[in-house]
Formats: sequence, structure tokens, C-alpha cells
Amino acid sequence: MTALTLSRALNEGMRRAMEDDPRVLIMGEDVGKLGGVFRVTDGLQKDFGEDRVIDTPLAESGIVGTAIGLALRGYRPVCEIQFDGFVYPAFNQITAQLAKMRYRSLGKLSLPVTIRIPCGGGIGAVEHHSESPEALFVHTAGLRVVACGDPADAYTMIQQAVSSDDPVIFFEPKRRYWDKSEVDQAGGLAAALPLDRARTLVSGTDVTVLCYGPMVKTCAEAAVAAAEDGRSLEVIDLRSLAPLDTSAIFESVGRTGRCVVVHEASVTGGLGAEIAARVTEECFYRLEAPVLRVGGYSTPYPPAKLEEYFLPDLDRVLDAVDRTFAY
Amino acid sequence: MTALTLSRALNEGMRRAMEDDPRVLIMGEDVGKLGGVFRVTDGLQKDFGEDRVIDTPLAESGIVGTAIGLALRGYRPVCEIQFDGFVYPAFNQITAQLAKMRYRSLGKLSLPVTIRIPCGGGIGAVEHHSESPEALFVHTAGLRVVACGDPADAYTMIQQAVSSDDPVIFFEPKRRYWDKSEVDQAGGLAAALPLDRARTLVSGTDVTVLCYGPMVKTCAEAAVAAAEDGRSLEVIDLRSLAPLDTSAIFESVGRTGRCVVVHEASVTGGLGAEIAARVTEECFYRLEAPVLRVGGYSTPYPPAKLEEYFLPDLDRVLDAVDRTFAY
Amino acid sequence: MAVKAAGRAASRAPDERAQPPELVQLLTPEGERVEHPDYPLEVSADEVKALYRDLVLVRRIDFEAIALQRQGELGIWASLLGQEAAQVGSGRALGPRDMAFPTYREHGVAWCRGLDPAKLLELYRGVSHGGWDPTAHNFHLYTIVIGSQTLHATGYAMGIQRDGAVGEDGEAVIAYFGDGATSQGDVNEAFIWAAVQNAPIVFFCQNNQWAISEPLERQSRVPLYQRATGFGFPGIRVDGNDVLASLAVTRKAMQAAREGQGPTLIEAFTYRMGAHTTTDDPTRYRLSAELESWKLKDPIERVKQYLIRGGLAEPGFFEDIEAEAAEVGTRVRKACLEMPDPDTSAIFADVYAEPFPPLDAERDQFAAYQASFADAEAGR
Amino acid sequence: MAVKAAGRAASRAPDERAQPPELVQLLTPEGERVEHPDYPLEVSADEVKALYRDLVLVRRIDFEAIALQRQGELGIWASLLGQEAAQVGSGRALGPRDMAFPTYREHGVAWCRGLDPAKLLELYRGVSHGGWDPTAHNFHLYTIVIGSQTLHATGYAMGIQRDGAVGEDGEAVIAYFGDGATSQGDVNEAFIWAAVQNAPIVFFCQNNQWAISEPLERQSRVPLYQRATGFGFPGIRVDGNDVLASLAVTRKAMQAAREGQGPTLIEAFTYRMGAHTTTDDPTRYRLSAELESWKLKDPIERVKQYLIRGGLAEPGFFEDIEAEAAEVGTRVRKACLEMPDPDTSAIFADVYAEPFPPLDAERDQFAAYQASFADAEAGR
Ligand SMILES: Cc1ncc(C[n+]2csc(CCOP(=O)(O)OP(=O)(O)O)c2C)c(N)n1
Ligand SMILES: Cc1ncc(C[n+]2csc(CCOP(=O)(O)OP(=O)(O)O)c2C)c(N)n1
Ligand SMILES: [Mg+2]
Ligand SMILES: [Mg+2]
Repeated sequence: MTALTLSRALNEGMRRAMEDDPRVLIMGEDVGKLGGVFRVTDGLQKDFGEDRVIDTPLAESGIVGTAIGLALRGYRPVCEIQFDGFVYPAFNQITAQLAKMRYRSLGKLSLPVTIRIPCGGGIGAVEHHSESPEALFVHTAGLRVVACGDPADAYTMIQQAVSSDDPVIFFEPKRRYWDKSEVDQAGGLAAALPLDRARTLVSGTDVTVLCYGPMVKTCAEAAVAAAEDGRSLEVIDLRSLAPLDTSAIFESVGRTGRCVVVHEASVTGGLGAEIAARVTEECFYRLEAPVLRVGGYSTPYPPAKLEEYFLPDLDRVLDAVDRTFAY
Repeated sequence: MTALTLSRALNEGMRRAMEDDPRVLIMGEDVGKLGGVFRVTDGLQKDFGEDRVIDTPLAESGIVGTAIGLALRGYRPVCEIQFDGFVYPAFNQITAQLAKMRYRSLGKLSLPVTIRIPCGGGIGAVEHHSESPEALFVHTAGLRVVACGDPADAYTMIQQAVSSDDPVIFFEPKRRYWDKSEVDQAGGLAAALPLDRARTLVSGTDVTVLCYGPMVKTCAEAAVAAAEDGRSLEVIDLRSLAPLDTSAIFESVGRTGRCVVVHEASVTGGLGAEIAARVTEECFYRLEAPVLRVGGYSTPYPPAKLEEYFLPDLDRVLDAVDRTFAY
Repeated sequence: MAVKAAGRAASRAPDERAQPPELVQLLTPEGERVEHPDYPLEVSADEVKALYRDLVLVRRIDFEAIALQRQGELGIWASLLGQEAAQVGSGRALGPRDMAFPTYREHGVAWCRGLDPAKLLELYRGVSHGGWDPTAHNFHLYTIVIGSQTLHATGYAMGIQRDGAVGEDGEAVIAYFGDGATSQGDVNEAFIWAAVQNAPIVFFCQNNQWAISEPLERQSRVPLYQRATGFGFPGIRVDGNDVLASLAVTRKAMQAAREGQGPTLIEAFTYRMGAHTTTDDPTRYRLSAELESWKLKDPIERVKQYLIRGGLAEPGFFEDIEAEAAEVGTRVRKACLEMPDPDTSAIFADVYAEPFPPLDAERDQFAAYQASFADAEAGR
Repeated sequence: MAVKAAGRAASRAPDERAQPPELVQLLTPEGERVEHPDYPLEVSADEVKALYRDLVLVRRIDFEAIALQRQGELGIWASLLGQEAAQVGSGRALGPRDMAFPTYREHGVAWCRGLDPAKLLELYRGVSHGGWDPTAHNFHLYTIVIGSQTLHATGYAMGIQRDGAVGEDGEAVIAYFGDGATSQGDVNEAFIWAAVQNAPIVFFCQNNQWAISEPLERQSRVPLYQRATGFGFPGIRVDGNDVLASLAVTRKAMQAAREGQGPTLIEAFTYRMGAHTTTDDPTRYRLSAELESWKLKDPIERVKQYLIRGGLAEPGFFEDIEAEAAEVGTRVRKACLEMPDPDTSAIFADVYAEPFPPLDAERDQFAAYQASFADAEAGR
């Protein structure tokens, strides 16, 4: 066990993946000498060469489109999209090509492409640098969508994503890049929790709080605060957004009878909606209150000076918890 | 009153809009001499000239991007995206620019751009020609998203969309283009139902069925069939997907206690999820059953020979209605 | 703010717009063999006859498909009529290890790659989205979204480089696309990637003068082959109705790519003799006079004339080809009519490589739902 | 499948790669005035002095912003250091009715358009996403998504055509973007639209040699100005560190556009002397030697030398400019420090032009939620 930042854990995970499989490539803007604007690919070009760690031209559609071609040739590209707000130029290649190729080919073609996206706000950035577009990809059949919440998961999940034969949209909570915690680099992937499974972070009895990515830390803190008020929160880190680990979700809500979903993305049409709909259908008679959603407002991401009001925080999570008890 | 096909009604609506305001332009692929692959812009270039009805180069990002520029110059472009599956290359311009410009400029800039998208399946088309991407736009703040379901609405809604100072994503149910019904071209817009309001198509007491676009006809037929089994369906044509006419929805579900949402898009992460979440939160104590969703499966759109099984039809709507009574 | 005539004063585009630029031709419309200094081509009579056979057969397959669509056996069909030479010429320039990325119209290339023509019908019949195995013939699936495949092709070529398969006995990629596609960002990004990576790829643009109803002027005001220079690689225009020139030019470009000399853009100057697809009505937007003038440049007729003049075809040769064509047509028709509808399970198959529980649940619900009807039937 | 050295044999790109191509220069780094046949420029001493003032002031504004960022008053800043001449030269070539579409780095152009420099800070301070009125100075908001604004600019130019505002006394548009941006599909699509429409637009590319950490070779293997020809309009490279040449070349291109002669691509050859932004660390990817060599080409120093040699500056001129610069710097700093934080209501404002009930509800809930804290406070 060593203490690593989330950024470093991703770096180590990719390094491991590249050592294990010479077909693994890294491509994106500034991923080479610079090591990415968040240093997640730091040192990889130096150690694996320019043919495996590719500084691409400045065009996201080109990055994903050529990654698809490389995958068709047998490679396993890991693409970095520099910031969440810049994935949209690649949207066509992701939605119409990457997600559909296996279906189109009746299973004859696999596209083991991982697309890494630093996501979410809270770092005081300018426009387009704080978005949470996960719902767009969850609605797109053919993609796996995951989000890591801490260094340990970051280390294993990135390796699992790279080794998956399905395309994976991999969200990284940028404001947590520098959070440090223990990572077991010795344990192999076999022992690790599968990529499509949720993890119960805090066990509780009163309310199920579902979260992922940057909100995991926030919700864990909320659980501590709630405990002081004598309220027992069960916090589940979803990890996989597509597919959702519904059995874990239903089991928990079935026990607690209350559910709050937390994400940074705008509530309207966000992942919380899908979860609320499914939970309600499955746990209808067990629900003491409707599933409540805590998320960004239905506006574009605001200027940095206002983001603290826009982003869900401990207070807003607890407020929602309180509201579920008002029913 | 004259009987018009939905396609013709859109054509007449745009013609009226172009006559009323010289700043209204039409642009897209093959919208000129050909009049669009569905003939929706038939004859408009002949009558309004090549400067107002523009056959653009073959690039959707360019269409929307230049439309934004024209709007900044004071024009009101109506862009045609030839098929739903080809809107993705324009996704960046729509999401990061069109939707955000007003917010970015603190209200100083308006982008009165309408983006027409023939949507949905049922016409036996090849891949990419039968998609329903509305949820992607509903999740994007700054856009209005509407869908017309019959010729009368098509005629008025397209004019309302063009005259709106907000960007509007305008969905047209392509398999209904040739459906004919009465349209009142005399009545002005003032008298018309506002663009953001839902319309109760069939009044009923047992279940509220929410639908839009191509599913409107399907659900109306389901209501007739259900009536024979002595079940009273209230069918609401949402018309506006963003914003949702929640007051109309809540009022109805509040009465019926049951709700089924129907759309062609994949259920996972579709608009039905948002509606289910809101209805449940608002009508929690009034719901006799969870809101059920009928929609496409969570797969890419299948080949034409299989679409009849993929698309919601009268039977699947009635099946969902039955299931709501099983609770 | 009334709209005045938009300023369209004399532009400063290069003069090429006036007189058409030089285009590589080795066989005139009249069937005369001409030489080109840069493209010497040694072809035996047998090779020319083989090309003639390809041309006739693919045109016949195309006719059959059009007929099948008219009879409701296909949902739609994109005809290659008029583009046979560009496709056969370039297709025959490929080696077995080269990889081709087609649009939705490359039926002639598919033929050259050895793909069973019936396979092409699946997509247009709505039985699958393109069910052949791209690795079996190094012929990728048809791509419908304009331009997307050019980036896939470029990435694939980057893979060839990383496999060390560039150099003598190297491999290369050919990416097909149309004149309209040159306006898509993706195609231009592919040019950029290919140039920067010096990737082993040939961009083969069939300029058939039309993008559905839009003439080339709506996409570019200069010849398309000139686009390449500004990206840093050569562009060349070839007579796309001349199978020999298409063969020679593509051969040279592919060889250069295989040897590591990087990309080439080939503009095959040709004409879409038919409708854009069987659902299109060209009379709405183009004059028959244009069509007539192109008839005189027919890609097949000129080869026939060449063979006849040179007395290169043995007696009965042409009749035999016709007979074979008829046979192939019948085979394709038969295969189409016998094509089974896909099983409904295909809706849920091959979405993911690994288990995806929520989808499995949907599949089971669907099965149960379908069964309920069967039961109802049985119930009666 | 081990990765072998990717085939990178000699490419067949034009020779321009070897020796740098001709670039328009009217003032040498040493401050010598040179003539160019195509770009005769009549400038009075006062005009040159005015340009000098612009250069010094915008550099000072930039310095102040960097300092403010270091002190935590700005979240980030994108410095124009080294690009002053390209921006002031092109900015001063614009008429009041011309429209400019900047990236996030065109502080010098903003200055020339008459925008209060403090306005530029709002975005970088996180107070707004760019709060000025683009119509007030015909200077559009900063665009952060690379390349997007080039299509907006092209559409705007199409609007000028439709207003009949092309011809003598016409209007034109200038679109700014960087070397990295030339790889984006949108920029190439803008070239296509502009060419096909013959739109009154000048594409002004500041090639500062770097896209964050990526040198030009990662985007193109030929000079960028050559990109234009293949799209059907002229491309020209100008010394972007020469304010006179930047002025002359932009003037001519803008005039041509206004008169209806269509688009021009200008590549302003310059250098990003600072970090990409204040959060970047160039030492990770480039050598200081490169920086040193460009220092000798400083855009301001050469103008100063020209004025001194020619004895064109009255005594005290330079000191006065310095004083004014200091003053402007202080004013900018003051404005920054006094800039009020936005009200939380701004989160919900200006999302839509017309009422949007669900959002209004969210706004009210937010207000109530905020109030609950206030109450709690009061409760104490
Ligand atoms: C991104 C995208 N936009 C629009 C379409 C609809 N469409 C299909 S073919 C076509 C014209 C293509 O013209 P060209 O590239 O010249 O190829 P051709 O059909 O002439 O062979 C269009 C607009 C599409 N398939 N993809
Ligand atoms: C679509 C998109 N992708 C990535 C980024 C992140 N990014 C910001 S600036 C930049 C480099 C731009 O280089 P260049 O175009 O040369 O302009 P410069 O910054 O050098 O002025 C990148 C990659 C972005 N803003 N937009
Ligand atoms: Mg064409
Ligand atoms: Mg740059």
C-alpha cells in the first residue's frame, strides 16, 4: 500500500496497462512531454515513446476517430479529452461510430477504446472547464460509462476500462486529482471489484445516498455530519453509470425506504432522473418518500465566483435528506 | 380550413414566417431546388431566392455555426438537419455555443435559431435515419425543445419557433410527414396555444398517457382501443419537451393516479425518466402505481426488418397501461 | 433589413476554375490508349479483359439491386452507375493486405475485394447494418455518416505504422469518400492527421459532381485534388471513367504509401449517372443534357472499343461476359429473395462484448412479452 | 504485436518545409523600414507613434493581468506577450463597422476596438463568462472552444452579404484563431463556407508556434498560410512581430473582402513569449534558446528603434508613454480589485429570452434555500 493522489493513481494504472499490453496506446492533446494539463500521463511518453504516447493535432473528433481506426487494427487506445467541455466535437464519432460499431458488425468488430474525461467543477475554472456530460453517454447504447471517486478505484478502474473490449467513457473528478489516499498496487485486477459494480462506502439504515465521481467525498462527509444528528446515511458510490448496479441500489433502498441521488450535472435530464424512475418502479411499495435529486441547476455552468452556489455540497445533501423525512 | 400533410403544413408555416419577416432564412443540405429530401422546403428557394434559402456545404457543424453568425447579424436562420442521426456533428456548436451564448453575454445576445430535425423511425430506413435524440437536448440548458405531432401544430409551432428569441430544437415525426388533417391557416399566432404548453388530446379518468411527436397518433389509437375494454385513457401531447408543461402533467396525473410515458427513444436516460422523476416527486401520495415508461430498448436502433419490434406500438402502450393497474 | 443580392463580386480564386485542370487519362472515351509520362502502365490484353469483366459484372449487380428495390425487395439502393471504372480501377490496385474503408456506394470495390455481392444487400434490405466480416476481405463495413470513415482509415494506417508494416512489402489503406464529403470537418481532420503522421493512406475521392442535389460548386470553388497541397501531401486528378488511369494512379499512390512516403489525395473525376439513391428524383435539380454528355464518356464502352479495335478479344468474349453477368445477376437476386429475416433476438445481441445486466433484463422482458402473444394465439 | 518504429520515411511534402517561405516584412527586427512591392504603406510619424503607444499599453495591461493572477485576483490569464504587433497591426486595420471574432488571447485587438481593458478581466476573474456588449465595439465575446468562432464569423459575413453591405464602403469580418486551431474541423469548414459564399472575411491566424505544449509540427507539416489555396482563396504569411506589416497586410485583405473579393487567410508568424496561460509551465516542453532567439525579434523594440533612428519621437515621448502605461496599469488593477462579485441571481438569469417555468421554480427554491441560512443566522 502506498499513498497516491488520484492523478498519480491513474498514471500508475495506465503505466501498468501499457506494460502488460504493448497494444495499449495513449493519445490526446498535450499528453506527451507536458504529461497532460493535469499531469495524468506524466512521464509515459518518456518511457514508452512517441509511437505509444501520441500528442495529437488539436481536434477531438480526430482523436476519437483515429482511435477507432487504431482499435480496428488491434490497438487499445486510451484517449484523453483535455476538459469535459471539449468532448462535444467528438460527439459524433463517439455516438454514431464508437458506440455502434459492434452492433453494426454483428459482433465481428470490437472497439476497446477508453475515453478519459476530467469532469466536474469546483476548481474556479473558466467556461467549458467544469461540465458533467455523463447523462449524454448513459443514454447512448453501446458505451460503458464509469466514474472513479478515489485513488484506489482510479488505479484499478482505469486498468479494467483499458482491458474491457467495450468502449468505456471514463470520468475523472478533476477537483479530486490531488486528493491522496492508500492504493494497493500489488493486488491484481482479478481480486478487484468488477468495473460494473457499485461500492457501499458507508453503511446506514435511514436513507440511501447515491453518488459518483466528485460527489463521493461530499456525500461521505454528509454521512458523518448526519450521524451527529443521529441520522444514518448509507452512501453508495455507483462507480458504473452504465450499466447501473441496480441490484445494489434496489437492495439498499429496499432497506432504507428513502433515496437521494447526488450529482453535479443539471438535475433536468440528468442521471438522477433515470435512477429515480427505476428505483420508484422497483421499490414502489417500499418507498417512504419520492427519490429526491440533488444536482446542478438547469442552467449553463455559471462563472467561477458563483459555482459554490451551483454545486451540490454537504448542506444541500443534508437538506435533501431532511426533505425525504418530511414525507 | 384546408387539409394538409404535416410536411406541407411545415412548408406553409415557414413560408408564412418568411413572408412576415425578411430576416428569416432557411439553410441546410438539399433544401433548395430539391426542397429537402422530405420536400418540407419545397418551392421556397424558387420564391424567396438563393440568398434566403441556402443549399449549404455538406457539414452540420458548419450549418449551425454559420447560422449562429447569421443570427448575430440579426437574421433568424431555420436550419434543416437532413436526418436525426446527422445532428451529432453539430452537437458542439449546439451545446457549447448556441445554447450558451445568451448566458455568456449576460443577455446581450439573442440567437433566434431554429433547428429542424426529422426524427424517429418506422419508415424502413437504413442506420442513422431513425433516431430520437431529444433527451440530449433537453439536458442542455439554454435550448427549447419541441416536437409537433400533427399538421395543425406543425403549422403554428414552426412559426412560433421561428419567432422565438431562444434557440429551438424542432423535432418533426418523419413517419407522419404524409399524414393529412385540417389546418387553419387563417387564424393568427396570437390565438394559438403557446409553444411551451401541452395539449390534452383525449380526456380520460383512469390513466394519464404522455407522448409527443410520432407517438401521439399511436397513443390516440391506444385510447380508442382501451375505451373498448372500458378503460379511460387521458392522452396528453406534450408538444414542448423543454420546458415541460408540468402543471398540465401534474394536474392530470393528480386526477388519474396513474401515468405512462411513451417515446421512441431508448428508455434508459430518455425523457420518460425526467418525467417519471418529477411526477413521482410532485404526485407521490396520489400515485396508485409507479410511472411506467414505454420506449425503445437500450440498444442502437436495429435494422429496418426489426424496427416494428423495437418501436412502441398500440399493444405495448396498452400493456403498460395494464401493468399500471397491476399495482 | 431587406435581403439585397449578396455580394458575389469576382473572387480571387486561382484560374483553374476557368479551364478544367489536367487530368490523368490513359484510355480516351473513344477507346484510344494514350500514354502519360508519370503513369506508364503495362497491361496485358488478359488484364484489360479481366477489368472489362469486372466493370460489366458490377454494373449488372447494380442493375439487379435497383430492380430488386423497385420490386420492394430492398428498402433503398445507392447505385454506382457511371462510377464503375473509378471503383474497379482503384479496387484492383489494392493488395490483399491493404485495407479499404468504403462509403455506402463502393459496390465495385467490394467486388474487387472478393466480397459476395449478396452481402451488400443485407444493409439495403434492412436485414442488418452491414453484416460482413471486414477482416475477411480487408474491406470495412459501409459507413453512412458522411466522412467518418476517413478518420477510421487514418487511424488504421497509424496502426500499420506502429506494426512496422511500412516499407518494402508494406501495407497501406485506401479511404473512399465523395465530393460532398470533402466539406465535412472529419475529412479535413483526416488530412491533417495523415499528413502529420505521414500515414500510409490514399484518400480516394470520387467526384461524381453531385452530393444528392448539390453540384460541386456548393462544396468548393476550386478542383478538389488541389485541397491536398495545403495540407502537405500531393493531390492528383484522374479520369474516373478511365479504368486504366484509375488503376495506374491508385497503384502508384498506394505503393508510395506502403513505402512510407505518406498520403496522397486522388480525385477521380466521374459522374453519378443514376439517382443519388432509389428514393431520389434527379429531374428536380439537374438537366438531362449533362447526363447525355457524360454518356459519351461511359467507362465500359471505351474499354470495349479498345479491345475491339486492338482485336484483343477472342470471338464470343463479349457474349460470354454478358452471359456471366446475367448469371451473377440471377445469383444475387436469388440470394436476396432467400435472405432470411433476422431473428428478433438480434435486437439485443452484440451491443456489448461483456454482460450488461440491464439490457439482459430488457431482452428477457421482451421475450416474455412476445411469448404472451403466442399464448394468446394458442389460447384461441 | 509489439510496436515497431512507425514508418516515417521521407515524405513528399513541398520543399517549403526546408527553407522558411517568404514572409511580408516592412520593419526589420533592427527597426529598419523596408518596402514590399505588394504592400506599399504610407505611415506618418504620428501614426507609427500611435501604434507604438498601443503596443506598449497592451503589453502593460497584459503584465498587470499576469500580476493580478499571481496575487490571486484572477483565476487564470492568457498572456499576449510577443503577439502585440500581430494584434495591434490587424486591430488597427479594422474600420468601426467591421466585426472581429477573437479567441481568448486577443487583448490587443480588444484595445484597438476601444473596449475597456478591465472588461477583459471579468472572464478571467470568474465574475462573468465575458460580460461586454459585442455590438458596442463590434468585438465579439471571447470564444474558448477552439475554432468555433471561425464559423460564427463566417456566418456573420454571410449576413453582411445579405444586407447588401459588400462593395465600396462595405463591411467585413476578421476571425482570429491560433496555429493549433487550424486542426479543428470547424476552422476548415469555415474556410469551405467562406470560399463557396465568397464571404467578406479575413481569417487571421496567429501562429505563435505553440498550442500549449505542442509545436506546429504536430498540426501541420507545411506552412499554414498555404492551407488557403486548396480551398480557393489566397493565403499570405506576414511577420507577426512587425506591426507595420501586420497593418498593411490586414488592411489590404479587409479591403478586398469589403469590396466583394472574398476571403483571405493571413498567417501572422509570431511567438508566444510567455506560458500558454498562467497555469502552464513551458519549461516542461520547450527550450529557452528558442525564447532567446525570438527576444531579438521583439515587436516593440523594433518600432522604438525606428522612431529613434528617424528622430521621429520628440523628447520625452517614450517617457510619456511609459507614464501613461503605468497609469493604465493602475487603472486596470483598481478596476479589478473593485470589481463586485456577481449576485447569485445571475446563476438563473439570461438562460432564456422568454419565461421558462421550471427554471423559475428552481430559482425560487434556491432563494428560499439561501434565505433559510439567513434565518438560521438570525436565529442565533
Ligand atoms: C453527416 C451526414 N450528413 C448528411 C447525410 C445525408 N447524405 C447521405 S449521402 C449525402 C450526399 C453525399 O454526397 P457525396 O459525398 O458527394 O457522395 P455521393 O453520394 O455523391 O457518392 C448526404 C447529404 C449523411 N449521410 N451524413
Ligand atoms: C475544442 C477545444 N479543445 C481543447 C481546448 C483546450 N485548449 C485551450 S487553448 C489550447 C491550445 C490552442 O492553441 P492555438 O490554437 O495555437 O492558440 P494559442 O493558445 O497558441 O493562442 C487548447 C488545446 C479547447 N479550448 N477547445
Ligand atoms: Mg458526390
Ligand atoms: Mg498557438
